[in-house]
Amino acid sequence: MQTRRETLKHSAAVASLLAATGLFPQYAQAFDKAAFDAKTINEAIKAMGGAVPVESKDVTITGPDIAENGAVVPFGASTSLPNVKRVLLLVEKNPSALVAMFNVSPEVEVNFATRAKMGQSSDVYAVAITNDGKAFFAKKEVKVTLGGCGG
Amino acid sequence: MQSKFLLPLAAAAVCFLTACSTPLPSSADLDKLTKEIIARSFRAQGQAQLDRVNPDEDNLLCAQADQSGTTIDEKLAAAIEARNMQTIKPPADGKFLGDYKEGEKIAQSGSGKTWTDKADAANGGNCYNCHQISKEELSYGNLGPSLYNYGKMRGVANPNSAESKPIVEYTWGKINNPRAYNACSSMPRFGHKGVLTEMQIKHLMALLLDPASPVNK
Amino acid sequence: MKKIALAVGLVSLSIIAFAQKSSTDSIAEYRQMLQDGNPADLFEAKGEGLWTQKRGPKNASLEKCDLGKGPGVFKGVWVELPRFFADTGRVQDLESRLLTCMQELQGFDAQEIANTPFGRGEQSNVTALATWIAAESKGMKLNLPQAHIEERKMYEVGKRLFFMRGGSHDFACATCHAQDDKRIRLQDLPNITKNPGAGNGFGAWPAYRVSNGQMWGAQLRLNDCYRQQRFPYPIFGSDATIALGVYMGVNGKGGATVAPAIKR
Amino acid sequence: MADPMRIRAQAAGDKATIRVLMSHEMESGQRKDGNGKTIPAWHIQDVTATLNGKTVMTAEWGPAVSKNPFLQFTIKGAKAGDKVGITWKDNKGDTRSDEATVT
Repeated sequence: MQTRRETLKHSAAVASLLAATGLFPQYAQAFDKAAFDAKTINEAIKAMGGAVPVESKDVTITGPDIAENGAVVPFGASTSLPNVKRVLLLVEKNPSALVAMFNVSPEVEVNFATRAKMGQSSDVYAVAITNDGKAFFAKKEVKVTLGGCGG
Repeated sequence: MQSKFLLPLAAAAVCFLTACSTPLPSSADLDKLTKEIIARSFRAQGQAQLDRVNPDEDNLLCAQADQSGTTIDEKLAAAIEARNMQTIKPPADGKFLGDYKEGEKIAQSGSGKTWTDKADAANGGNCYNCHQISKEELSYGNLGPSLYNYGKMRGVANPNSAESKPIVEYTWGKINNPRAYNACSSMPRFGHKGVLTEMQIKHLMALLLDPASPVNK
Repeated sequence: MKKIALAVGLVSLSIIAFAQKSSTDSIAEYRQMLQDGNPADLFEAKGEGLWTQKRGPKNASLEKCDLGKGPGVFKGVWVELPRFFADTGRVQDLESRLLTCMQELQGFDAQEIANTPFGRGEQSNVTALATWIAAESKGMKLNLPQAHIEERKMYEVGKRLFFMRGGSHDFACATCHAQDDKRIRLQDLPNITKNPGAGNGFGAWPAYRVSNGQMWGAQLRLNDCYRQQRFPYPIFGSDATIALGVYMGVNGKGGATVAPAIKR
Repeated sequence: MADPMRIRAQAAGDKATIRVLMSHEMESGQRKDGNGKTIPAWHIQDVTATLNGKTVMTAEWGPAVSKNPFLQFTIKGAKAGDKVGITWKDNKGDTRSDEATVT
């Protein structure tokens, strides 16, 4: 019997192959709903196959100290740790903590940047999950301000 | 080569003989043209009706001064202040201060009176758009002066005391109708124009004057 | 790494010590981070495609559209708009001129597009076209013509509109945009009566608004200013909006344009 | 159909930086419409990057990624002339693939 994780891994590989061909838009998603529904940082990391995370200076999160608008907050997540299989970006106080997950391959650097929505000021986490399931994080506080005329 | 040079020259000549030599209409005619353009350029939407592009005398006079880059004539200013002073009424129940926590919410809100706002929804005060108020809010504007420590700086220990009365009454008047004190102030006439209710103004009074308000910490 | 440690140290200082200056610096840093990867690029690409695409009842492209420098010229036209057009007998801005071209060349109903809410149907195509055409003048200096009497009259009307106080709050454009070094909340307010404010302000739109993820042309920028001013609704491409464009653009003469910009 | 992506792929040394802008609403699922009804989440959930046809990175995104998403990453060993492909798929099954040449 396949474990859930193996099924996931398998279908992810198939899905990416099919997605790359662009011919099968109806193909069932590999998208990990449980992880993206998780309310807390630790639940989301667990759903993504990581243990309870420990803070590490080898993981870096970049982002602004203050965001002029919570709709677009730029972040970068990177690590110098070896054997990393995935990198997560999480916003603690969002309704669902997990923003994005990146699967690492030997062909890419473990350094990803994207932009996230933030409902309010919060700690933001970059988490690196290694092949053996250990999780390491860096966090940063980001203040979200009210801007413009406010109307 | 020659024709390339001739074209701009010809254009310049046309310009000299017609358009460029046409003098501008008089200032009064341009005022009239502006009125005509306003009349055909706006339409009523939601609660934003066309009377809003029909400024009252106070606004007309102040706009003229603003546009010419001068301060308004002293006599005109005095007249504007006098008639706006007439609009200020003390609170019906004699109580000037409400709840500073409610005041903070009103100060934060920038909504109300636009064509996308519901006419029956409570309006905000827009206060942080222009003023620093409590120290905790980092996102504040600087079109108006800082109001941090407003009551404390003016020695208001007890807003109900006789010695606090002048500053309490002035603050009440200023929020209700700032043009009573400064003819061409940029601040909205919150009471006079019905932007804020009497109760809302009381809450803002508390935010500024209540010794327990974060503003006075 | 040292830089990060320093930043963390600063953040951990108490809120009280969090000076206004550093908030402004942090906001500037935030804006800088967004510069690389402006979603306006998406609209620019769409606009470029729309220019050559055969569309509308006449199944024609816009390649013969005269935006002021002759049919088909799109480079450098935007820094000279609004300007007077002899064929319509009007001073027109980029967006109203695009409507003229869409009607004359492609057979669209300009009035119908003007009445369409922003971001819908052909309106969103007008915005994309304006984004691309503005981008084709990026970095050039504003140089609005004032030779024609109608252009000079529109400047004077624009000035009067700029200072006009009205609405429920007695606001004018000038309430926020006639002084140096002013802010609303944490947003800097350009002084549009002169440079550099006029060039920086007028020369930045169309811009991508991160707060709502929308691409805004100059018409929508003005429309929302008037909404916040508590004025009635300015009709799309109306003379009032164009007169204000002339006033701002002429005040900004010589200012280098950055449109399509990315804004809060 | 979804609008095209903007992909920039710039080589520097033995790697290439890829910057992608995607055209997508990324509706959060947290907002309400005028009648107070929740607007359902609508977002890109799978992203795949290829180098000359071979998958080099996959990602999963939730609705908290900003509207008109931006993505930046670096491919090792990519050089000028290589083809970088990006495909996204959203939770309604809509998909879009675009390609760019490394410069």
